[in-house]
Amino acid sequence: MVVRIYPFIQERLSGLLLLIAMFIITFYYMRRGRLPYIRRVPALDAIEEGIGRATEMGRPVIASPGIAVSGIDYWTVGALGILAHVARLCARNGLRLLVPLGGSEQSYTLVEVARDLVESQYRLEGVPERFDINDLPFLSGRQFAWATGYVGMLMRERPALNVMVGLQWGSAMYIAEVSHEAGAFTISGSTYLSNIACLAVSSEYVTIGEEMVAAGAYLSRDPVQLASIRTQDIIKALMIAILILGIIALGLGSDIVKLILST
Amino acid sequence: MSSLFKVFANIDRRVWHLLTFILVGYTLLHPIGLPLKVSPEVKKAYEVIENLKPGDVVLINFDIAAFGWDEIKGSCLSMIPHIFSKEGVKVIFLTVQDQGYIFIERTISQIGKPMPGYDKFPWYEIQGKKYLQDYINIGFIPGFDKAIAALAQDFRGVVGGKDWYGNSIEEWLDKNGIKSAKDIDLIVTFDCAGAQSYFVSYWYVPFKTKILNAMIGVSAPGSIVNYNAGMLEGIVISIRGAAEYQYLSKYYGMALVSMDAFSIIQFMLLIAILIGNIGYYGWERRKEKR
Amino acid sequence: MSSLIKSREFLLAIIIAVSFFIYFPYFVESPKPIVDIESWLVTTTVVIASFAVMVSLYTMTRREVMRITKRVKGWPYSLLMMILAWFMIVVGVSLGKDATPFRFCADAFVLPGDSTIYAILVFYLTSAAARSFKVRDLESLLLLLGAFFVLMQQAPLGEYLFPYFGPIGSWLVNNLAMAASRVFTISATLGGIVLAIRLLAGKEMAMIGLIARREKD
Amino acid sequence: MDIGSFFVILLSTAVTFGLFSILTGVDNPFFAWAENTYVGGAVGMTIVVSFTWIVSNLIQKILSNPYVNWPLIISLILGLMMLLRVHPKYSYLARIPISIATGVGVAVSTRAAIFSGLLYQIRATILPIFDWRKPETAFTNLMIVVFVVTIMTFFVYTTELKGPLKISHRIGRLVLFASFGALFAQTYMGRLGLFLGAMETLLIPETNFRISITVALIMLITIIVLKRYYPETLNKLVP
Repeated sequence: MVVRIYPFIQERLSGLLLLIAMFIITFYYMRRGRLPYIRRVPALDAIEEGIGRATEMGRPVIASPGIAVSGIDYWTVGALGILAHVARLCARNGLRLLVPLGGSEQSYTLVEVARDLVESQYRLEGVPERFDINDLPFLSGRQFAWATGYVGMLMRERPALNVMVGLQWGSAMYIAEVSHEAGAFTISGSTYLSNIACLAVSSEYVTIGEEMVAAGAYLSRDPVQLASIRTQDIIKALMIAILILGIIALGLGSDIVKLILST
Repeated sequence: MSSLFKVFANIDRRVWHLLTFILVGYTLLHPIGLPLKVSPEVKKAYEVIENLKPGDVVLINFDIAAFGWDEIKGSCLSMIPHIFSKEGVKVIFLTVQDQGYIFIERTISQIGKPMPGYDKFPWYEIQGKKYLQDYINIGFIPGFDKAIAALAQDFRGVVGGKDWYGNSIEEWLDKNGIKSAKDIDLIVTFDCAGAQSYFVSYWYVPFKTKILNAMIGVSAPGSIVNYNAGMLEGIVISIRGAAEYQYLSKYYGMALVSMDAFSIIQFMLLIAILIGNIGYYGWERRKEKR
Repeated sequence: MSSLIKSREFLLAIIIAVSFFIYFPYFVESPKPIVDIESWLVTTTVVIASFAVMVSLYTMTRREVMRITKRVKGWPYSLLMMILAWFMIVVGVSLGKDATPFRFCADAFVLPGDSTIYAILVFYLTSAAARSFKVRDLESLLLLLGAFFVLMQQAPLGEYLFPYFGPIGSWLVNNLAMAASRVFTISATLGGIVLAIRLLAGKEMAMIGLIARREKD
Repeated sequence: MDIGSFFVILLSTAVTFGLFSILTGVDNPFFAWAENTYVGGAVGMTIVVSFTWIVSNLIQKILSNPYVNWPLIISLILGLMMLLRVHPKYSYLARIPISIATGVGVAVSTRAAIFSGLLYQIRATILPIFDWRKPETAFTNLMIVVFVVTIMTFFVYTTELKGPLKISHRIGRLVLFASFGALFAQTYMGRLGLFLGAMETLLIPETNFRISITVALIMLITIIVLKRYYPETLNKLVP
């Protein structure tokens, strides 16, 4: 058999190199384990505070992993990490957990994933009988019908904590405000900044940028997973360096850095 | 005095909700006619259409889905009649959204009337321009960005020989000398999902085709970037832009009327914020200090 | 066989294999079979989702029927929901999406809902702003100023009365907000790539949670 | 106006105001009615869409040419495995399609994001800041670069914030808040546009106006009366 080495597709080499570099750095730090320092993320720490509040008040918790508009993408997996954490705390504290699911035509697989995930958390905590699939309803594959069903649940069940993360679009603001009106402690996150700006005005805590995506590692408290977050900061420093280098080069009349980024 | 501050600090949100309803409803039914400044990008869009010459071919794309129709219809109902009022201009309707044809028909039925002797689509007459003589509707082409790219590559091939209703359009295209994408003189795209960026990459970049873009507020940032880079000839943003266009083209409509409500609600928001701050400093903060 | 499928390594192997066929043809010009597998995988996810919704329909119907038969508080609403949903399904499947009864239900019940929820946001944005735009510290002052200038630029009346605020507003939107969105995107993308790497290493919490269940059984 | 379109307008107005009735902050039968019809209708629509998709893009393709489209048969089997989710004993088989969907979803979303979310964003920030002929542009470009770099340091998690990094972090935070304000106002405008469009549909022409006013007043008065004088009845009427 003849092995042919095909040429790299134009304009994608820089991305491939970056991806490989990130793989190497991440695996390096994950093998070394344990970071000397990691900043607290208030929005994620607040989940336990909210659970405590719900336990005190004896009211349920509502959580959503988003509407997964483009299938199970990285936002959604990050959100599932948060959902798993919330489900575990709920199972441990004997709280009822409501999860409105659906919201887009690509979210159907997520519905089943989320149900499976919550159920397994209840099993792991040794209370499988407390899991009730009827508390994880499917509210159609249309964003606003889902949001309306969500709001209806907020109005009736009056949960003490509302964690809405993952892909949240325009409907997030609607849910967050009704949740505030219903007296729930709201922790939210979104995937684009204008939505975050609105959510910041109406929720108690918001997760910004990578906080939601890295939540799985952060909440696990597992040093190996936490170590992978280091990669993000290293690449950020690299990006700043490339940026400054590019600007200096541009000032000297050469757009070489821009060209390298486009190869 | 402190009781007033206390009232200010504790205004029920429902007061603002009711006020919004009443102010919007009233101003929509009884417009005041507040002044409106026309922005340069809308002025440019107007001039591009105003300067259309006989024989020019305009491609009108409807990237419109149900949720955005209410916001974009103001632009549709003023820019399209303006295009049709230009003598000798030929028009092709197109949509890249599966529901888009509903909105093409809705627009045509609002700005036109059935041709004598006909009572259903597509036989409508707009500003004296007749179907299959001055304009055609090729309807929905699936694939979104891929559709836009494919049209640029092989216009006649992708369009095929039939319009959306199954009438033959080969002859019309031949008569007007439309052989490929290069023969389109102007593209007007009404966007709910940012189709303009694909028209820029696949039409402006190779052929330097002029593109006008009207869009809903949510997709405005992308269009502004391309307008500033000179790749869009003019942009009409949301209801505000539609109102300015209606004012310029003199096809007065609801967008222009709703500008009063627009201004009033914005000032209501500012007043709400102001009152909230007065209440905060006069009452809540003192309470906190105590 | 069943213990193999239940094992974490097997599912991890699937994820790694699938990821390879998605990443590889994107970066490297690949022979046709690999490209075919890539597009087949993307189609398959849609197929999986389309079947998953049938499971959702089943569990939903079961839930609502239980509410109706047990006469739970508010059961007539469940009945209404089920009748409408199943009526639309039967009509839509048998007569197609363009049948008059289907279109009637869509126009009367679903499409108005879509535009209403967008419209309702204005109310909540107003009340949220009235509640939280209070100058407590430097951060909230900047928040308020940013909003003020942009509002002034966008309202026709504001632009007319205070023409000097307009350029500040558009400068803020085009530069400041743009820079912030840009960094937000960069930050989230970095997080996403590292998440993908964690997933491939079998360390992502969501996946661990999913699989742990069978290990305990 | 024919009777069909009259009923469409009447029902859609009722749904609209039923959904608006949540603005009263009271859970009421109108909202519950609108919510349940809306969700029910949306479920019906989404199921029909998925079903039609399966038939036209999967079943028909397989039946028309099974020898060419055989990979789709595997897709079909994977889809059917998903249905086993409801079976208590074999539900673990659904893990296979779930793993495929997760792998594809994460890989597809990250591979393009490396460029659109990372490299191209940096490329777009490399702007000329030493162009003295156009001081305004140079200043704007400089500010963009400063904003990007300072906000970038806001997102640092694994390094202790000390010295210049701390100052930069603080500036980044302030810049982020100012941009939140600007983006909030911009979003507000967009939503206001949609609201005005929706109000226009409700108020114009005359027939719609009459229907809207009647429906809105009936709902509002009923809610106020129920809430004030018959709270128990109201409680019974909602789920």
